[in-house]
Amino acid sequence: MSKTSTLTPEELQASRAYREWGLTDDEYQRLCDQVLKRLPTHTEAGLFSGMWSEHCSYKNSKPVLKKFWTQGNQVIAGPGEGAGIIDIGDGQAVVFKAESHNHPSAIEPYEGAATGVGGIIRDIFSMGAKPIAILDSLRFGELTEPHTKYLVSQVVAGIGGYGNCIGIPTVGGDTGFDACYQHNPLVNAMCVGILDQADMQKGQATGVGNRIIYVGAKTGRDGISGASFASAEFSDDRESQRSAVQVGDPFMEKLLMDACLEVIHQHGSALVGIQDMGAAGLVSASAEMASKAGSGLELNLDLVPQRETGMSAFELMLSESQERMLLCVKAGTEDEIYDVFARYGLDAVAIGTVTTGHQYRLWHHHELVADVPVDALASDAPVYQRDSRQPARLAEQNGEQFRPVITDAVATLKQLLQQPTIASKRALYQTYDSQVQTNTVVQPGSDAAVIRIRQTEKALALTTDVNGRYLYLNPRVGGEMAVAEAARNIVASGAQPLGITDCLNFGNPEKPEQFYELDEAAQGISRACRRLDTPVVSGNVSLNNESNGQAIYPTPMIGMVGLIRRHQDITTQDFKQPGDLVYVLGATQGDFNGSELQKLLTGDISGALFDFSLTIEKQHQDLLLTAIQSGLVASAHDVSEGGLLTAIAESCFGRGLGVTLTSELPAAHLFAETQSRFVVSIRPEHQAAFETLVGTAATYWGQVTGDDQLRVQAADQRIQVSVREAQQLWEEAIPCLLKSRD
Amino acid sequence: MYLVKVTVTYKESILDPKGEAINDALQRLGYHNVQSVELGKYFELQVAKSDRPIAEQVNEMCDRLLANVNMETYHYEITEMRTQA
Amino acid sequence: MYLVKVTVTYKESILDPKGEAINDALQRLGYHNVQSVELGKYFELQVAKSDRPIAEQVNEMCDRLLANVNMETYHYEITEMRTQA
Amino acid sequence: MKFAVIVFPGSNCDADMANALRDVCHCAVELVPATATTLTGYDAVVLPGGFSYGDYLRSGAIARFAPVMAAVQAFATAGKPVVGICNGFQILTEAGLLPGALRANRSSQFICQASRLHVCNPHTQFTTAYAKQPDIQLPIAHGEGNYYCDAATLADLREHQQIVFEYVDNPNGSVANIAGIVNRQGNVLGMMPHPERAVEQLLGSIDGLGLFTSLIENHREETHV
Ligand SMILES: Nc1ncnc2c1ncn2[C@@H]1O[C@H](COP(=O)(O)OP(=O)(O)O)[C@@H](O)[C@H]1O
Ligand SMILES: [Mg+2]
Repeated sequence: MSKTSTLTPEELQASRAYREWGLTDDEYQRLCDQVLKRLPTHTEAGLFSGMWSEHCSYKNSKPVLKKFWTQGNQVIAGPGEGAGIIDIGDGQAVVFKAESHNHPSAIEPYEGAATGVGGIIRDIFSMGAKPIAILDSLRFGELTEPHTKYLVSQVVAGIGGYGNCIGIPTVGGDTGFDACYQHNPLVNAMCVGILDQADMQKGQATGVGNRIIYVGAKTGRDGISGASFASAEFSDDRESQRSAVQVGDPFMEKLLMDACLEVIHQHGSALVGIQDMGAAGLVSASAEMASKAGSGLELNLDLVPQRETGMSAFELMLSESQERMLLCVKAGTEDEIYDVFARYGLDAVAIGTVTTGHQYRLWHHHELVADVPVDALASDAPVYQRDSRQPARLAEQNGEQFRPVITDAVATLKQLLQQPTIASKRALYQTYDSQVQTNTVVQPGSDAAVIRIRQTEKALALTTDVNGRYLYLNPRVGGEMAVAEAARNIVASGAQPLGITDCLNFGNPEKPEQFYELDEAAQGISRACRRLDTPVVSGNVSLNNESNGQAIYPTPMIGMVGLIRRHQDITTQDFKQPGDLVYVLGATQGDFNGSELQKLLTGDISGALFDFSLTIEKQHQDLLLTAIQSGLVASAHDVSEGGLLTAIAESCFGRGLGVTLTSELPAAHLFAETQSRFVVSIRPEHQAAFETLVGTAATYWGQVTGDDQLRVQAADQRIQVSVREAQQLWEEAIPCLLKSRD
Repeated sequence: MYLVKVTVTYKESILDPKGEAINDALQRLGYHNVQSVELGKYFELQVAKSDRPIAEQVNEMCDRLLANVNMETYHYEITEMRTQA
Repeated sequence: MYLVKVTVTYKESILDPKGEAINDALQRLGYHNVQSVELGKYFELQVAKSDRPIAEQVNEMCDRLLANVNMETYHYEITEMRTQA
Repeated sequence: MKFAVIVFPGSNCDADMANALRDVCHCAVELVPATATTLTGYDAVVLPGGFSYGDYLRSGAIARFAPVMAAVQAFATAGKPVVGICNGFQILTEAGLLPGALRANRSSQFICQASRLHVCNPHTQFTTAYAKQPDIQLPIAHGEGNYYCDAATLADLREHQQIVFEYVDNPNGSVANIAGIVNRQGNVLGMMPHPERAVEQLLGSIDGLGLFTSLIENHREETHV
């Protein structure tokens, strides 16, 4: 057994080893002067380095997150809890949250993605909810790069590997490709659960004498913060043999999930609180549980189940080993709880006790290694108001829109359909079990996934969206558009938008230009959320997505949930039968900056983002939802990347139907990315009712046909293409790129 | 032509849930003298001679693709095969 | 104590899709002299001495659990380990 | 008719199967843990899909040694119906209750999609309802569904009409497009596609119902003779 060396408080102060754990000199000083009023021990400084990290404390993003719209009658629990909770009637609630695992996935894409999924699932069932769906939002570099191909296949395999095994369907997501993500892939996972409100859990440790029980996987040296891991202070001589990479164990998590839900449902009188161990592991979970309850806490680290020998208190407390939970149970009920976990073959051990007062005390090898005020850990982290400066590229924008010249619209359409960001993602989502639990009404491939709620007529619509290019050109308006696009997908599926979660993927907030993007985007998101009545109920921040000083596009992924009142309202994007009438809801302008077409034709995006009106957005969404709820709509599809012609083609693909349409727009405008638009088809008998309802907001374009041709007579040219051929190009683009050898 | 046998295993301190599950199963089958099980990958490659030293190439292939050096270590064994007509 | 290293691979007549996928990836990375790749499993077991001959036990564990003899073959190597104090 | 759905640690289609049998087919169903040692009182046993013991070695390899498997073996030997779906099929082959083995898919990836099937033997107790409509569509969702057997076994399967379901567009590389087989006696069925996912129109298909109605109908006739 190797002996782990521990620094004395004075040695720590002199060597400034805390820097390697992520604590700045100022933060260390604050800890000494204001929080403890003495020098911290090695272990104590370690605890604070974890708890004061951005991931746990949001010290850089808190001022930004405060701006979010979080209100609404439907909200039961907003940001601050493990996951957001929204009322869906009948005593039920939907619980959801998203989480990023960008950095781990860049290093080890399979396990990084897998453990990202595992982590977000624990957030959901720790609230007492049964997880019913997973979504994944992914961004990679250009798919022509060999390394991107490797990352895509490994990340997708990791997500599927975890979700498929644990038995939660992965039902949707979004996938985009741009050079800025080459070294910083984004891997965001969202989990959605259903809860009977009576079973709602709070991660609290109340009641002096109550016991803290550790359950699940043993603790190893996994994921101890990269920087701290490299430091020699607490390591033995076999450093190079070690690694901080976490490996997921979905089988363990399945048992853990089932056992925890059984405790919640059947031993509710014994259970006081339950919390997952995520970032900053045991210290974060236990300190938060105590701090929320205003309690003190004492843990004996010798009792923590350990996978490795010779672990220090620092390592035990900060390990991010996966598949672990912390419970607080009433004194005397331990055996009842142990019995449940034993049936699932899981470790469950009482490692501590709720105490009087507000101190957080850790014992290790019969020594008191930490004795700090619990609130200092959980709530007294520093908060930084970072400087903000508009990036030069935004200040220099002129108002001109890119003017594409389209001589052969069919050729352009075919090229666009093969752009990886637009092309079918079937090759990816087909490797996810999207049907397990047998509630998936709409599988991946339509605008939003739809999951029915058993024993009711209700269903949930789920989506993730964001277009980083728009934010790059205008972070505030791009932020508004991200929320609006998500809502458009929800509404097109027949659902009333309920609320959002987010992952704020940005660059280094200490750079004023990067902070500006974050701050602006948050304001845009907030404004759209307020206008569309979709409060932010949970989320996650991932900063420092940069390499070689180059940040990713600002990419705040929006995960949205909507409620469908009755099964008959469920709507998909596919045209349904020949003879149906096709309408375009929303006007089209020459909006090309940041569009897929601009990137295709110029190789990049540039210029000022086009205009956007939340008022019009809301109007159009309300109109469409009313039309759907009135039974007037056969299909609805929102218009996004690639514009109208792409959307129309996608609506043809589902059932291999054609269309014959006439438009007053010039062909180029058929690729414009003006917001707030839908392609809608209706049965002919609903024409009068539909036109009366939508008025001038929608224009009639033509009819669905039974043949294989997509025909559009535009103002300046005739467009005709075989649906089958177009579909083949669209479906084979990503598999071809993944397989190609150059 | 070379026959290259590569084994890839997790570095120490990395969780090996599969190895543990297999060990558990062996215990249930009564093999109580099994103390630990690690599960790794095994590759058998046939590689034609080229200008490059074979060991150098194998090392590179392991580093780039066959193993993830952030979490795995590898060992290999190269034998020259008699070429068939 | 014994250190037992077991490799399990598909029988020769059986197609190994994962091996082919890795071969494809190696080709994409430019290793055109790689002729074939087979992917198998590698087990490293530590087994304490018992009354039974170790080879007999390893054979049995492979037949029953570690390999599916309908489609896989196995090889193993047993070395005695010096026990630490 | 009373069904036992076996729950192995890591099974994840057990509830789906129970829902299909109970809510849609109105049968009695009990979830039976893998630690059970007897299956008396049940008329049929189902081994559901999922990832038993994580499928961390080969799918089904560890589950086959679960305590309940001795009872499943006895149940099958007694001639009573045993159905293995997906992971259940893998377990049945590992246990030797069905011939052959299931390898990684040809694409070496997990595949979740609708797959068209041909019911090649509508005379088993599991498939009589398909006699008039032998072309059906059922979801598949597996990473190791690529059926393998040697030539002699294949000849044997053919000779005794043991091949029950065939893929129309072989999605995973299975020998002879095999999607499901029965044992020689015809009372043990294993199949990769998921009939329990195709019993409600709302979810897209009811082609899986035939399997359950066949079993229920044939059981009723047998007990009434
Ligand atoms: N990574 C992914 N995982 C699961 N489903 C995905 C993924 N990427 C895309 N999809 C699915 O593919 C379909 C098209 O995606 P997308 O182009 O983002 O649609 P939209 O533009 O309507 O939001 C959707 O059903 C979406 O859920
Ligand atoms: Mg859409």
